[in-house]
Amino acid sequence: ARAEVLIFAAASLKEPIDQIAEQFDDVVVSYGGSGTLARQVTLGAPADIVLLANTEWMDVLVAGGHVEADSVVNLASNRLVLIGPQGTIPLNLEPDALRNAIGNGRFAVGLTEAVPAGIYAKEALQHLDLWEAIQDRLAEVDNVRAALTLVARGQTPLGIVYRTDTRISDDVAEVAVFPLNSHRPIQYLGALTDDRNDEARMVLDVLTGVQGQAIFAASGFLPPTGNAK
Amino acid sequence: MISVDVKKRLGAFQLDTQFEAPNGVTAIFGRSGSGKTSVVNAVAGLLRPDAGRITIAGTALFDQASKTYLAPQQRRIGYVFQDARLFPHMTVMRNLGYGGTHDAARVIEVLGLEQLLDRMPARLSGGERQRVALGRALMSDPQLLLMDEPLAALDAPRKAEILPFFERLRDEVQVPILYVSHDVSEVARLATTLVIMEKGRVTTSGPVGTVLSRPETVPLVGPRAAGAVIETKVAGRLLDDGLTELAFSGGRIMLPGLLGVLGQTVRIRIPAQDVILAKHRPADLSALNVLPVTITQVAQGKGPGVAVGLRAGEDQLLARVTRRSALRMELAVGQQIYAIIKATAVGPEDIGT
Amino acid sequence: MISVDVKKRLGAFQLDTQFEAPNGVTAIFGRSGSGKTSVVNAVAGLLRPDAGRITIAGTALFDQASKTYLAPQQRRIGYVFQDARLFPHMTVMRNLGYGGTHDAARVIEVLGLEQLLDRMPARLSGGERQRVALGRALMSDPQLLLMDEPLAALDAPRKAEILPFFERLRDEVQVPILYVSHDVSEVARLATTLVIMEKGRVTTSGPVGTVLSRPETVPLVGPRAAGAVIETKVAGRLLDDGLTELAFSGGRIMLPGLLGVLGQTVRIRIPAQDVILAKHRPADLSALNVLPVTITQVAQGKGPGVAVGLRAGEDQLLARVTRRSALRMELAVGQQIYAIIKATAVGPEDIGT
Amino acid sequence: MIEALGPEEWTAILLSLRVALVAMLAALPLAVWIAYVLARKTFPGRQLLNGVVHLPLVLPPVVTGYLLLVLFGQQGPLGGFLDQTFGITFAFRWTGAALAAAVMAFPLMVRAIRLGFEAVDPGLEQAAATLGASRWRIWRTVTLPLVLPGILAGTILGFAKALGEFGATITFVAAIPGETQTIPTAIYGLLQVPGREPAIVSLVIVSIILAMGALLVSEWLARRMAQRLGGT
Amino acid sequence: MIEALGPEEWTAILLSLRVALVAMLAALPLAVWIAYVLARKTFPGRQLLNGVVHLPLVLPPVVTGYLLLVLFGQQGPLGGFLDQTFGITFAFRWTGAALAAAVMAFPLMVRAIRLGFEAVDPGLEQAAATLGASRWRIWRTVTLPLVLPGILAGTILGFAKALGEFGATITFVAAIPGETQTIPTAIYGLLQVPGREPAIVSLVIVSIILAMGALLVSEWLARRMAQRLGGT
Ligand SMILES: Nc1ncnc2c1ncn2[C@@H]1O[C@H](COP(=O)(O)OP(=O)(O)OP(=O)(O)O)[C@@H](O)[C@H]1O
Ligand SMILES: Nc1ncnc2c1ncn2[C@@H]1O[C@H](COP(=O)(O)OP(=O)(O)OP(=O)(O)O)[C@@H](O)[C@H]1O
Ligand code: MOO
Ligand SMILES: [Mg+2]
Ligand SMILES: [Mg+2]
Repeated sequence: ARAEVLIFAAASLKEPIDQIAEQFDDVVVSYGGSGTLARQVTLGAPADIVLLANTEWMDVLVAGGHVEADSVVNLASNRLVLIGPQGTIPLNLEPDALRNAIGNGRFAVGLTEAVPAGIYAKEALQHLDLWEAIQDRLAEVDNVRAALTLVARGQTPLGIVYRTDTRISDDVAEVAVFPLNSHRPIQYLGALTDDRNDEARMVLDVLTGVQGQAIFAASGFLPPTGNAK
Repeated sequence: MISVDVKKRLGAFQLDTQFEAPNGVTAIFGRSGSGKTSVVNAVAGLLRPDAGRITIAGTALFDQASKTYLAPQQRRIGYVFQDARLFPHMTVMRNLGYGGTHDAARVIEVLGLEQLLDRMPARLSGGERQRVALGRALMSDPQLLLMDEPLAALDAPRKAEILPFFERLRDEVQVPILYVSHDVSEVARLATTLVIMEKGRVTTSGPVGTVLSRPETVPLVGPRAAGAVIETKVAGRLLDDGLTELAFSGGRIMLPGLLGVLGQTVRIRIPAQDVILAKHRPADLSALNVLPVTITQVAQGKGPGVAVGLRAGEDQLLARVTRRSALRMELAVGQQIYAIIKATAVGPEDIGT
Repeated sequence: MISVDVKKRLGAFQLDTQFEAPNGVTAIFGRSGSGKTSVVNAVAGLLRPDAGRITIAGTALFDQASKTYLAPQQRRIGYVFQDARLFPHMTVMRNLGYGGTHDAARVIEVLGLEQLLDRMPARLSGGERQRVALGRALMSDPQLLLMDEPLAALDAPRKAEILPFFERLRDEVQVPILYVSHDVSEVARLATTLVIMEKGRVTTSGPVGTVLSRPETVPLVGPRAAGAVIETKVAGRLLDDGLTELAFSGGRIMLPGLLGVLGQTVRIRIPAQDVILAKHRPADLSALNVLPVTITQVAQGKGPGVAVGLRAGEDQLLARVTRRSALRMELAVGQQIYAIIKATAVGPEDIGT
Repeated sequence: MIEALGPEEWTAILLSLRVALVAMLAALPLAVWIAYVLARKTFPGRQLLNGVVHLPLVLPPVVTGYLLLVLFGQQGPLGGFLDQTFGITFAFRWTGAALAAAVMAFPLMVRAIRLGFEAVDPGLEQAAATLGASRWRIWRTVTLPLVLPGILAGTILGFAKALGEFGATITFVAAIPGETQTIPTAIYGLLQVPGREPAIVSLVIVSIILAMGALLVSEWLARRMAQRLGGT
Repeated sequence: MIEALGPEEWTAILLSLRVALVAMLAALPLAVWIAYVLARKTFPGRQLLNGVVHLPLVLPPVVTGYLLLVLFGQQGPLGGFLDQTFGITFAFRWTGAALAAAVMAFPLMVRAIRLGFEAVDPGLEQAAATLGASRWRIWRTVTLPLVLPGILAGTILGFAKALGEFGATITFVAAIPGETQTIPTAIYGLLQVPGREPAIVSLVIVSIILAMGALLVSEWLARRMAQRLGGT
């Protein structure tokens, strides 16, 4: 049964988007990695709405005419946080402090060249001059959830994830928050693949509207920062 | 009429065999490793010769010159393999019917397969397996039957039961048969033609009577195997004694058992070793058959035996005596003497119809 | 001394076999499906009986009562299977040496395996395969040898070559042998004890000479198979004639071939059908052997034959004549008559040493 | 355990079953044929075919999924053709999930079935040929039945793989609930949300039960076949 | 094509090879043993063992990776034990990548090898037993050589799978260049960013070449074995 509105959404948005979709009878959401979703859309995926955690891929979709440039909206933002297993004491974001905390262990992040959370993490670490100190101690994984798991299972003493991710596991604690200016703003962007699809436009409007924003906030997301292009 | 001419290199072994097989049973006889199975495989289409030509009744199954090579299934050949090759996943019944159900009831009865029909091949004894393989080939109604030592795994009574069926097959259905065997009694009884192979080549071939009653054959087939094969007619039946009197050009022979009806043709093999020679007609002997014969040949073998060719009427007989006897009796070509053949020495497996 | 008592249900077939096998060769004889292979498998440890007991020299290999059940490898048994079972991934040489290299050179020589040593089993003919299997079992130096129709796939000359080796084995190595065979010549020549099986049960057993020269045995083994087995001693060798003179309690017998040295014991089988009876000593016959004998039994069979038990000295002979001859000659127990045995009728496969 | 599963998870379970079954049924004839060809025939390009069959095993599943998308997507050469000619669409449909599962399972099926073919005694096929059976009849009545254990093994391997396939599926057809969201993709989604561990565990257990059930059935069938052949 | 590959990609290629080879070598004895046990023995728990062996096939790779993490991670019961007793660490080490590859390849190897065992004629083992060979010698000299084609097939399947394994590997040992970043992880990373297609294509081609090479070697070995047995 093909739904009226099919949303392709970044997996990290699952919690709030599921809640919003529940309010419609005929909205169906397919979650995946932002890169995967974007490629699928370029190859003709029947999505009506695309929600990505990555501005770069949205640029590609816009440039290729796969989404309506005018419809691109900024949905929410997030904070990058440093986490450790439950009980880890808060840390200063300084090389020595990090190195000590890591010890012989490793530092869990998303793929720093590929996964949005990893790309932001690399920017922040470089900005804070921490990159040199831990570059050789990284354990890069294919999505933020995996980084969270590594920390939660005590495999790595530290890791970088979105603040929203820390809600998933009781076994991790936030030990530091990266300053907003240490990395490009974290933007979750939405767009329509077809301007004339009114129902899809309505759904997207709900996401940016009061009700949608409240749900994002309840899941730990921050209001959108900066402007969608 | 089957004509075989095959050349094939198999490792160090060179097969280079030519022979003609008229209708009836052609036995291929030869020691282990002489190439019998290879020849039969070539005829079946399972071994592609390097060169040569194989025809049945003028139709080429294989001809290197004209690049003819029929697939096995196009040859209508029934093959009883040395190693049964029953389909392990089918019951005996389904195995039997695989190639057809020609004459099914009779085949099942004669081969004694009734009790086995629902069995799986893994639960058969060695001999049972071979009987089923035989039945399967027969029921496919072949134009040529190949048998690679089909009876080797059977016991004597079972053999004796099956052989008459082969004979009927040979005589009634007119299916030519290529028959590989180690057993001269079998060969003599069934075969019309005998092909003797050695190291991939044919050393002797011809009508079985001629080949086996030639003194030169003795070393080829072994002393026990040599013997004459003669055609006789049933001339009388002594019901009380359970004997049959057979007439042939050289006189009459009395054999135990009631063999066929009056006037019927019966083929018997008289093993050379079972013929005793006497200069004078002896009396009061348990041997019933005393035939006047003329010596045609006295061939000295390498061993202690002397093969003596005999003419009885127009038929050839063969006797094998010790050199000492030959000398003592001063046997010489042209002599008129008596051949004594014990009635019971011609065993039932030497008598064919 | 092997003692076998096995009960085993196999589908609809019930094996219930008891016999004792003294040292030497015990032949198991019986038609296809009578349970021979099953018995042999039970002795080898490949078929676990439902009940019974199997011992070699007093040691139990299997004993239901005491829950003894030795694994095949603990039994030191050499088994020549009906279907060779060579290891397909090993050369003939490696197959041979698998169970040991006992007497390797001699085994290879006697079985004529020199040319085959580097071959893979897939490239052997049927007979070659069986010879290798035989060699492999022999080289494992077994305390008991099981042979399931080991010679069925061999041609007569090859058989004749191998049989003496078995005899030597029997006499020198003192390895008891259980020997399954369809071939009475083989049985008579090799076996000391004969066990005849029918439908899973033993119908007759005993020393081979006794069993085979009993007129009652004729219907069990078939008329051609019956015959006396007697022990003789080499009394002289006529080198010029290539004959050997053998002495036994009933006189002297001259046989072709040079059989052993002076004084050696030689066992011969005299097939019942090859004995001719005469009331008077005949003259001028090619048959070299004429023995005075006394009739001990005249047994009328179902067919046209009459089995005549004879005493020659202290040995038993058996003759088979037609009823007609028996009547005509008025044969009766106690009569003194002559037995004529053709020298060449006792074929080489009937002579053991 | 069952309570933890919502309607969306149940839908995913049923879909997974359907996808795995359809994938097996559709792939089996081709797998048997390719296995036969690889086991018995020599022809130029044999090694190439062998390589292509193994590709889905060698490549990361995501790449396979991506290649499927390129080939069978609406714009893809095969996808467009099939859509226009037969009206079959794969991209982002459950049929595509079945295609992905079949492709990923294919090397496993082919290898197991091929081993089966290699174990059949050619002597039996020769015997059938001398009995006049056509190639096709020999194949159907002698070869195939004797290969059944291999086919069974291949099918069960393929079925298990089809149940577990994730990377190629999510790349090729995404994870659309009710259409392409299978058990593995559902688990992936649940991993992103707090507090859904019970549902994840339940889905994992359901996967295991399905696979174990299939395994038990296949073992039972294999034992029956062996008994028929072995005669005990 | 080669220009598209940076030093990091080359490192990944060499690592992938090492991981796949080590995984095969280490898993083979166990796979052979388990296959033997499953093919020949009956014991309580046989079906359970069979099920456990198939698990990595049924479960989404991420779940398998997670379970490996739980079991073999530094705090895991097995991980801690192995670390303390033998000094073997898996977490974030190439050895862990090999472990993940081995586990994922295991069901494929076991199945192929098991089919091999099932094709061996027990009559040959009986013959060896009557020749006095111990169980172990029979196993080594008769059974095992006859199972070699199955072992070869299992190994090549496993090797291919090990080359392609992604999900379980990255979840268990992440992607550390030079230590655990294999070809599939590298490809995954490249796929997530626009415009890296040339490097992806190059890596895919290298994967294919490696697997094809292994396939060709295995086919050649198999043919040699068949020739020895078949006598042609
Ligand atoms: N593929 C092969 N490669 C090499 N040599 C072979 C091959 N097949 C058969 N031979 C050899 O060819 C010869 C003839 O074999 P064949 O099976 O035809 O003999 P045979 O007369 O049937 O023997 P038997 O009576 O023992 O069955 C043998 O010496 C055998 O070793
Ligand atoms: N597993 C089994 N299930 C049922 N019946 C069986 C089984 N194995 C053997 N039989 C039957 O038991 C009987 C004895 O078989 P066995 O193989 O011992 O006979 P044999 O005397 O060796 O015959 P042959 O001379 O033909 O080799 C046969 O009738 C056979 O069909
Ligand atoms: O091979 Mo995977 O890692 O099943 O998607
Ligand atoms: Mg042969
Ligand atoms: Mg038997």
